[in-house]
Amino acid sequence: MEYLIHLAILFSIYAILGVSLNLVVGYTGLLSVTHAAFYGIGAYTTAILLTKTGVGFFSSVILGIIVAIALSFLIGVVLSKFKGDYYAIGTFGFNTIIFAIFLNWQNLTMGPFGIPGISKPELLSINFANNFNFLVLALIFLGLIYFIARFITKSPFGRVLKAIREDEKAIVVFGYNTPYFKLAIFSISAAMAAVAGSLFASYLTFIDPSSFRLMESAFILAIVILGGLANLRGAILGALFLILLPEILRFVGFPPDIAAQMRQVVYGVILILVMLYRPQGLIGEYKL
Amino acid sequence: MNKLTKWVIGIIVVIAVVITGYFVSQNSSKVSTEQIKIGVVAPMSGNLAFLGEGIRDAMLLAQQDLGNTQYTYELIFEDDQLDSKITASAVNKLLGVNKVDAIVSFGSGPGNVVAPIAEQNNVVHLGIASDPNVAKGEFNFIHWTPPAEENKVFVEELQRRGIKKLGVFESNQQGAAAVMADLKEKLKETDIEIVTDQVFNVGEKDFRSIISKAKNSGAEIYLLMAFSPEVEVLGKQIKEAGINTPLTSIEAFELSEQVDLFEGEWYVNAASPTGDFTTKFEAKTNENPTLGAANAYDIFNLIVAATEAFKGSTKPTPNQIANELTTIKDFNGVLGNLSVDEDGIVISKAAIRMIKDGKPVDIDN
Amino acid sequence: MEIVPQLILNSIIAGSIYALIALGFNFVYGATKFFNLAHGVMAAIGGYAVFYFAKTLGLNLYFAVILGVALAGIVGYGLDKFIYLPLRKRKASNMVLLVASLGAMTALQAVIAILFTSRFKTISQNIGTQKLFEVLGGVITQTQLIIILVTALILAGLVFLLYKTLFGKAVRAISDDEEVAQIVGINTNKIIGYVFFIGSALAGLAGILVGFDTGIEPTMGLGLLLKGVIASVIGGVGNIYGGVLGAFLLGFVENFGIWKISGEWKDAIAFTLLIVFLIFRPRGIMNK
Amino acid sequence: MKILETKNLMKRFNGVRAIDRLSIGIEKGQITGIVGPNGSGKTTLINLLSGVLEIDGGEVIIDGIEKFTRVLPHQVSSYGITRTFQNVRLFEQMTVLDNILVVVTERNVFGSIFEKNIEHHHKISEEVLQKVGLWEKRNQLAVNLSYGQRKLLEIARTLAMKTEIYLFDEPFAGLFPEMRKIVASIIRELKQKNKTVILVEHDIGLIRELCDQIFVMDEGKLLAEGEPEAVLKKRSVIEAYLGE
Repeated sequence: MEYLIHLAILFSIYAILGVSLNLVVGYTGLLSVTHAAFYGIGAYTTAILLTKTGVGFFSSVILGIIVAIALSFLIGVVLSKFKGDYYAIGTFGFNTIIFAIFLNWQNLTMGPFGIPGISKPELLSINFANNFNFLVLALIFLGLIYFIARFITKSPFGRVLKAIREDEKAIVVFGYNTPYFKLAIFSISAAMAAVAGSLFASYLTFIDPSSFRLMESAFILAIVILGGLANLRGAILGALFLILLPEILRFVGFPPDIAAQMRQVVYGVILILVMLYRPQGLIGEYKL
Repeated sequence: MNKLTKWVIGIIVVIAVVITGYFVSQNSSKVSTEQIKIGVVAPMSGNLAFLGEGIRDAMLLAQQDLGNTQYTYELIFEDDQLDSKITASAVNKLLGVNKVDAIVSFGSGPGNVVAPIAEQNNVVHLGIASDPNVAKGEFNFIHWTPPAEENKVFVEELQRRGIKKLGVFESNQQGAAAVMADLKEKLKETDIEIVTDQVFNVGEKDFRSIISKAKNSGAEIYLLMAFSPEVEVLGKQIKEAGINTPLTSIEAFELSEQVDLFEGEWYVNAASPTGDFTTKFEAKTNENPTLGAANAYDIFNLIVAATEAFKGSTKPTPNQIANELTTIKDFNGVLGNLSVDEDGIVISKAAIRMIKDGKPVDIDN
Repeated sequence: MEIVPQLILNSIIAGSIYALIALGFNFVYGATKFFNLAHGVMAAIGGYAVFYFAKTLGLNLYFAVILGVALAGIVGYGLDKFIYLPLRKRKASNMVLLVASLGAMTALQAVIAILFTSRFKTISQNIGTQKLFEVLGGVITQTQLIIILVTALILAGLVFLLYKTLFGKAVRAISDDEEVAQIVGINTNKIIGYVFFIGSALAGLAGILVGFDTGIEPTMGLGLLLKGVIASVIGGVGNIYGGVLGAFLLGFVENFGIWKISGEWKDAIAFTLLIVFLIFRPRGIMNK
Repeated sequence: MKILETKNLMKRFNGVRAIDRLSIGIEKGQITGIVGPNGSGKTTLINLLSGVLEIDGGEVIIDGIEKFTRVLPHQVSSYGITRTFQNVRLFEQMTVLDNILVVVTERNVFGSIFEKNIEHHHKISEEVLQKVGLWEKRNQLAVNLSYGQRKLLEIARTLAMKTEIYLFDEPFAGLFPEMRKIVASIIRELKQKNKTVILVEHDIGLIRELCDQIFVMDEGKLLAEGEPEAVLKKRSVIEAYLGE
């Protein structure tokens, strides 16, 4: 049971990341591959505050959100100038730069050592070291973020985002200053990713830069694309599928010495098959 | 999105969850009384897969060499790609499904992830890692020659050879950074000065420019603080830059595949692993031992030793094994004689060695 | 400061390796307009093919290199035939092709690791005892000299192919506008298949030469590809000369950058340069 | 009173003068036709007036006071201008209703997240969709509509914005007769509401039937202007049409 609870916690953290990235990739049509950087910002803000200062978990989450919004604002302003594929490559760049900062700004982030000993959240004497309680907390956060995302996508703001995805030049003529909208959704999704980072740091009690690489952003992107673009439930389904799949494959009896590599082959082939036969993802609405 | 696809997707989700549940329940074996299960978490895929494979082969080798023991020892390997979230999943799977009695992890990062989980679940955890923080807690141990030990021997050797100017190439990877931090402290008390300190990323293959930076630093010897494959590429490019200043390292030369690159160079090694471990490992895998392979072999035997100490009808509880581990002194391991100190660090002596016509050899100075 | 000549030499060596990748990448991007992440793995395929033919089977080195380059080309051609072509037929967007190429990269890398283990291997027989040459105050090995010459040769070859042959005219037509090329009667899918063959073969050759210079490992592709993409974007995507120019600029900025700052910031420097170009000159140096 | 005037309007595409010192005046509350052979700059003019293209020279004056030489595309609708496109540009993978709602809501981020008068927006949308007969298809995706329906949806989108000036770029192209009647009646209705319509059209019959004023353009220059009957008789206009 302990194992399933652990998987459920990982699932809810990556569902938050999937839902938040879906707002940018699925609804606004911007291929951002830097989500793991904001995921890392949230994790490191919480880790540094919880280990070095007396700040509590929940206030560290809020501070993480603020730092993520500030940074995403700067990056968003620069990114809004890039068009099409260049947007994606620009995000490759920002993810690499932020990862280099995590790795080399030793006196802040302790560099390659990572930060151990991150305490668990404290709230009216609930023992969050017990994974089940932590799972409930994670699911509450997921529910909250899902509700906010749903509110946004159902609002006129969400409609404008979809219009930007469909035909940005046209919606501009009808009076929408689209860079503001793209910047707003970019920052909102960054803030949500920071929350996921804070949860991850406090759950694992140890983080190091290797969890926030470029390939992690590609993994979150795969969740959104596999699950379904412009469909929040799709992002959740994608997270469920991509967290469970490697675990199920642990039980599939590949011969031991090539078991791990075979899983990578299966993972790659699944990505290709989904793109070939179901490009809008499992329950996606928008064809990529 | 018609009704049909919604139903189809719903069914797929249910099936996926059911499969996981089925696999989990079907495999979670009952706790057996005379079988000790050792779960090993190591990188088996990704670019450091060869290290995980070395750990696995070393432990399988140790299992083979096991004489007759009261309990049987089963090994279960799980891949974690040195990625924290997968390490956590692998450990929870080993605990929840396989009900392992002991966990072995590789690397300081994964070690720090496993330690709190092992402590919470009262399961013995031995990390092949240099970060002492991994050994915090009653159930956690690490088996890596502590940086202080290695640096003590290294500084003595520098002073013996009258070297005043040291050049350093260091990878910003956990193990290397831990050793360097400690070395810089030690050198403060000596008159040895680090004249150039070049840092590079793991996976770097083009060191030419940082070599040019260090070239005229006047260093009498260069310390290559990195592991394979970076250390071989670095050594090759230093020679290609026309530099023939002596090179040294801490442990890296022993594990290198192109040992003749470092012909005639002395270096510090964890301990002088007994000759036959290397030959046995090469016989089994026709590859030379990788980083941490000797440590893994020792760890398997340490667990066996701690468990066999209990002659009771049922196997000892993890607490008993943990306490027994702390009492181990002068255990004759592959990495020389090992003893476990009170905060769970397996101390093994460090030794100066040299590469002589392609073979690591002891220098008895 | 006699370090500068060596730095210039290092920059030229690094520049020519990036140029090799950028040439192949630009050639394919020019015709297909999508970022093929699997392009990097072709380098690993080339390297490992030579390792297998030369070291394991002991064939003559030059013959092994030709086989390696051909094999990389065939795999590239196969990828296009079975994955990208069906997707292009269905008018799939660049994002779909990008994710499919991510899947292909992950799967191919794992297959190589299964066949050859993921250990770092060298192809060259004479390790460390290469002939050294004194050039303008710096030191360069025989392999590195060959790399620079091969880069120049391939550039000339591609320019000849593109501007002097019928096939080249067809490729340029497709680069301008694929629909128009079809209307004019060019069998674009066949031509693009050949473009993939040549582009992947070039990547294979790059992998082989890097293998001789330092060594090969299954995951060598992604690192090389990212630098190749940066070089192409800086120089002007789809422009053959641009790719080479961008590669050398990247080589110089990186090497002189780490001279001034320090080694571990190399990737961050490369991507900062990219982002500066994306802001001020997204079309790259060469493109009008 | 001229609601919209251009003075020496200039637009160059790498050397070629698409719009060449064009000065025209559009009367408020009238239907003005823009006619001319293909490539005479009609669509370019519409793109300049709606901010899709930047103005290279000259200026545009709204209501005799507002002057804009370099306007940002998203500010154009604040001058009370809306338009349709020569080849229909709808938000394909959004529903018909959403295609209308999206142009009706507040223009700033905060306003659009916390929308206040939702019923009002829905009422307008229903009203315009009823007018073009697409209300039953409101939940269908725009991409699945027929060609004619897509044209009507685009026109409905402009009506929903309730602006002053409407730029229609060949709204009748490819429509069946009964759809042409609907569009013609919509344009007449706009005129009754004293709205200004600028109509780019080829069909001379429609021009005669609908327009109060027409401007004939050729190679970016103004060839002739005035009542449709008088202008269409002029030799120069006929020659331009038949091509020398």
